[in-house]
Amino acid sequence: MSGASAGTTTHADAGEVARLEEVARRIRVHVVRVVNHARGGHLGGPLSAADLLAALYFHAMRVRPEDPDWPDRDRFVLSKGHSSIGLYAAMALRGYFPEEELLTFDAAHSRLQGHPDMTRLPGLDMSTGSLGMGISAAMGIALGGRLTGHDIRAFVMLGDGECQEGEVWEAAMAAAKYRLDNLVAIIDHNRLQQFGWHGDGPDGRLPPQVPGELAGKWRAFGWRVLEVDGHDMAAILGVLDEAAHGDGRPTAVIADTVKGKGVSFMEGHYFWHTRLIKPEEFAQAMADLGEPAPAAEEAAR
Amino acid sequence: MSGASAGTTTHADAGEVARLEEVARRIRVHVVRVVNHARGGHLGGPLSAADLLAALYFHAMRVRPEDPDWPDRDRFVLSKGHSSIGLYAAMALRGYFPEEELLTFDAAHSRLQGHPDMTRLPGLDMSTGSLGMGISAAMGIALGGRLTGHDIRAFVMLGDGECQEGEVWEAAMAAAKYRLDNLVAIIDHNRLQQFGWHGDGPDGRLPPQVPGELAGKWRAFGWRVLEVDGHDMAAILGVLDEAAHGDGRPTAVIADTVKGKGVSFMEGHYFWHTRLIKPEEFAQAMADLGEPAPAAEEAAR
Amino acid sequence: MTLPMGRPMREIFGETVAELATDDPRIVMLDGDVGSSTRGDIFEQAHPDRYLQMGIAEQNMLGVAAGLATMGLIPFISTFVSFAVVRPLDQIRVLIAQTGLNVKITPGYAGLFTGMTGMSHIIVDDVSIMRAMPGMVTVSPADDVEAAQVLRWAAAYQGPVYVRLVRDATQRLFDESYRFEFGRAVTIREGRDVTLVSTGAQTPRTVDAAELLAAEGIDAHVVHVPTIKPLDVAAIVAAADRTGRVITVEEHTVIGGLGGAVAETLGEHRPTRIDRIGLQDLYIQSGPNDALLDIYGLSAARVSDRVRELLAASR
Amino acid sequence: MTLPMGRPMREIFGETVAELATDDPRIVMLDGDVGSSTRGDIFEQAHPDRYLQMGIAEQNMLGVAAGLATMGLIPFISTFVSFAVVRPLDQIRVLIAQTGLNVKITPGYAGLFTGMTGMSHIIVDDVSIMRAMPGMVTVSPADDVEAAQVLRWAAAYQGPVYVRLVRDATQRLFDESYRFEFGRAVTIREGRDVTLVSTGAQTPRTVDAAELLAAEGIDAHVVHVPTIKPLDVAAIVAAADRTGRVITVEEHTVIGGLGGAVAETLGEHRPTRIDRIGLQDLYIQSGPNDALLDIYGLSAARVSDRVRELLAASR
Ligand SMILES: Cc1ncc(C[n+]2csc(CCOP(=O)(O)OP(=O)(O)O)c2C)c(N)n1
Ligand SMILES: Cc1ncc(C[n+]2csc(CCOP(=O)(O)OP(=O)(O)O)c2C)c(N)n1
Ligand SMILES: [Mg+2]
Ligand SMILES: [Mg+2]
Repeated sequence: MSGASAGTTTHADAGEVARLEEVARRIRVHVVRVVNHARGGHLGGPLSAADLLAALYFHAMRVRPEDPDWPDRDRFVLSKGHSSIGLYAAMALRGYFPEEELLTFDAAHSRLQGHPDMTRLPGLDMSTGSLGMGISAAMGIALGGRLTGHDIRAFVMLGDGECQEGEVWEAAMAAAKYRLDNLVAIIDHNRLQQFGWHGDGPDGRLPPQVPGELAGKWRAFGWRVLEVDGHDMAAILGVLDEAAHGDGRPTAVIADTVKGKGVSFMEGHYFWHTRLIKPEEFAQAMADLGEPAPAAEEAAR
Repeated sequence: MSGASAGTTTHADAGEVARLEEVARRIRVHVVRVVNHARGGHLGGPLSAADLLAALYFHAMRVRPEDPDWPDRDRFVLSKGHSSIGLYAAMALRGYFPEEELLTFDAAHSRLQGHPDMTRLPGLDMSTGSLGMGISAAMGIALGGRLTGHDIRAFVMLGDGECQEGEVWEAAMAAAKYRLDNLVAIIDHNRLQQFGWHGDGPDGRLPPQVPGELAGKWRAFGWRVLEVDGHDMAAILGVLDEAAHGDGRPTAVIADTVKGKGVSFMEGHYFWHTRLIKPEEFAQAMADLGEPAPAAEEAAR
Repeated sequence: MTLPMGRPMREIFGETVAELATDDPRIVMLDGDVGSSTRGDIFEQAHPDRYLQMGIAEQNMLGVAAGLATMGLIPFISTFVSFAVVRPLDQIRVLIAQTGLNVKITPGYAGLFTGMTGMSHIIVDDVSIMRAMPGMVTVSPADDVEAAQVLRWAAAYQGPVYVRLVRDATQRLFDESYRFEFGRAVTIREGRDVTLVSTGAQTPRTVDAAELLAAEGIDAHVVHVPTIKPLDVAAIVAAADRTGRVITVEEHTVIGGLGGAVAETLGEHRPTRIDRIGLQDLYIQSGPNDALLDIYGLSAARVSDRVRELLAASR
Repeated sequence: MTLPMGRPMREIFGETVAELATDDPRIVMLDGDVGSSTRGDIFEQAHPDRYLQMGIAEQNMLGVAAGLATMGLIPFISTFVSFAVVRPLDQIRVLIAQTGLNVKITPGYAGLFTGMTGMSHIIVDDVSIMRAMPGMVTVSPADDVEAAQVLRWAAAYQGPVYVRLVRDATQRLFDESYRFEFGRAVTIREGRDVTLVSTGAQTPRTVDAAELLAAEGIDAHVVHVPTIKPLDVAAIVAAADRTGRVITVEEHTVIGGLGGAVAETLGEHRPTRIDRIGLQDLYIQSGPNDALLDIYGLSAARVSDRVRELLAASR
């Protein structure tokens, strides 16, 4: 899959692309570091979503980190709430809160809960964690924006496994009825979920997938579908720019990604959905992500 | 829509078609009579489904009314449980219980509950009433049949409005994964639900529908789709015969129907989903259905 | 003396929320394809642009309500109790109760009166479910007069609330001078022999039962509890003290609902003998309203019989 | 003396159900894409053809289970409490509880130990919900030994059951000679000053709390209630009579769960002062297991403190 279809509308220059690639790399570094530090949390999903999160928070969304409740901001709902650490990293890098706070992730009394808790962290637009729900809330935001005369957009990120939840299709049905073209769903299509079906791939657990199946479902439900390589930053920016121009339908951006992207031994393995990192693995992950070798103390959490 | 696509495989002769048309007519008469007698219950949905129910119970399904628990019987789940009276009428006519018992519908202590209750009535394969669930149960039956080595088929009837429930798409996803070609979903596509969206039609409440939309959704979820005129008995028999031959996919039969079919003043009006019948209306309905004029006492329940 | 009939709470629902919306542009109604039953259609007539048909998709409906609330709107939910509480419970929990968003869960079809639908539609445990959910306010008005006031209060209250409304006409307990106060129980009748604690549309029948008992020389104290959560602890304790003997009466399972709330409260603050009249851990079949009240022991006559039996047994 | 650690109940789940399935071809397992967490994967290894992956679609999963049960199979459900009880509650109600079909709802991740997930995953009111549902048996084993026995009992029992299991290792209360009896409460410790009634993985911590109290001269009677519904009424009444003072302790909201069940029972059969230790109508944040027990007052030390306080206040 290439970003070619979107390439024509992108206005991102090479400098911006490089800048956002670096943001995505830093998101990934935070993800691995923080999950290792917390001895808990998810890895595969936040890593596959990192480029998309960078593009959203640093390019597509109109937000004011210094005024997180700005009424005219675009909203973001992480429907795949288990990738919270990826979102927190993007928000910290964007200036919502200090990067050091990331290390409080999962700790008692932290604003950075295991799954996103909007009552604790300003700038977090919705609480999630139970899959399938975020898209409904995002649809409410998009509809509410229209009803209250706010020219905002609602972005929501879903997992591909999450799209098995019926609620996703309830929302898809209703959003199409309301012609909510200010609603953009980004599907992190990394082809793995937590445990899933038997199939092929390295662990025999890459479930049988029919090419174009997911796109076909969204189209059948009346959505505009844009497909993109979810690790090609220029293409991502192009597709998000295209999504910004409503055509009367809600838009689904299907981003082909690799679960665990950026960390060699995690890529494509279902069991890195969530798992404890061993010290030598941590060192390898930092090397893969272009970081200096970690102190033994950090690696051996 | 015609049954042409199915016509080639139908083996029903003209005699059988006429016989089943008469069964369907008698189902409709029972529906109107019993609902009028009970002063409660649904009309539009059972009337639109009457031809399909007749074809299922008198042609497609292998059942033994005298041995309702026969392990090798085909199963039927009325996912649109509010059309219970249509199912009860079909079952009574097929010999599961005396037709007179139909008049106990909705009364306290009746085996014929407002919505189907399998714990009361032998031959009823599943309790329903909360929309969207019956298809999951039917999928379990189809899967269970395979696992236990029973060569049975599971038929399930859904409303088109019911297909808004996310659970329907959860079941659609999972049944396709399991390649359950012993599962047949029949969708009573009468284009109305209970209240619905604004649109056109006689009451301005026929919601905007995109032709082929429903078929497209089922196809996108990996199902074989057969379309049929749900009031053309020969075509229905043909399509059910075709559905009997599995091709590795579950089958969705999309039956185009008219809500309230057979009663002139009910056809196509959303408000006859459920409504009390006036005496003069009752007389008209009986006339429409080819029955003799009712006694004043019955009409004026 | 039997209390007279009032208007169906579902009509009060459609009318009152429509009126509220005339004054407050933030109010919207979300319907799960049953507006013609819940009388959401009255709101639709008045405010077509703010009547948001969500189709037969209740999980999404509650989630959309949460999203609308973040945009400053005040969504009221139009569906049946089963499809407002049980079907989308996870959505209520995560998106509404845990966030504290300003959504009004106001379904009709509470209790036995659901138009002869049977057990799939008759929810016997909604109060137990909603009362146990952290942060969820639960209100169960007695009649049409109180229902209107509760809905007005709910619109003004900031945060999620659950208001259970009845489909069909029920008896009228209050006159127009009555004022609902959130969190307060109301003494309906003073008495010395036994304290009857009741809620929702059962309260008028409980009051009628008290009159039947009075004719036999049993003087019942009757307390109506519109706000089941938070419970009016002081009033419950005081009412128990009046007679030293408590019986709860509710159109609901005897497990975990009003009876459970009163038992927990008295066990903690004033141990007292308490019996619970209500549905006995069973599902409800279809049948006409009066037949169901009689079969399941909630008519005034059957409640008074049961109270007499309980008092006789414990004497 | 602190009770030793046992094995995680989730491992017991995977192993025991796999073993049962070896002897009984009717047993199948349905997974909601979390078998690697619930240790359903142990079953999958042993019986790949009877491990039915249902994906992230819990409503359908419970409905499929009902259909499988009509074909004579015995489905066990593998997911978390939130996604086994709350998300598919309507399906459980209509297709399983109302039909009495033979489905075993056996999720892991009950209580606070959910791997630092936070409030979306920590269900505080599952017992209140399932106990109020007509016809639903609710069992909450104390440790790995009892969990294995409960699962064996559940497979043999005809009808729907809810068994709540814990993700991580918890303390071991019983030795291998213990025999779980459905519907029976178990006296763990004899005492004269106060009766502590506890359930699930909280019971071992409550027993430890009793030891701490004993060191201070408070002699607690401790009763473990594995079967919350149906409740062992006679045992609860007898235990209350022993001391005249009851405190329930549960890793669950104090509204409508074990505390509610005991309050209802004592109010009816033996009015007694009863306090309820547990979660105070709030949601639980993420954090390590021990930190959560401490913050929310359920460690042995905090339970013993609270018992002491309550006894002092009422003296
Ligand atoms: C309703 C619900 N069911 C189950 C889970 C447990 N769970 C968390 S993540 C996950 C897999 C998600 O897969 P996918 O959506 O593909 O996300 P990604 O691959 O991006 O991690 C599951 C089953 C949940 N959080 N919510
Ligand atoms: C989960 C659920 N939500 C709502 C209802 C109320 N209800 C009963 S019938 C109906 C409309 C059904 O429309 P459709 O499926 O098209 O059936 P038909 O037109 O054949 O009557 C609704 C909303 C219900 N029974 N279950
Ligand atoms: Mg995925
Ligand atoms: Mg229809």
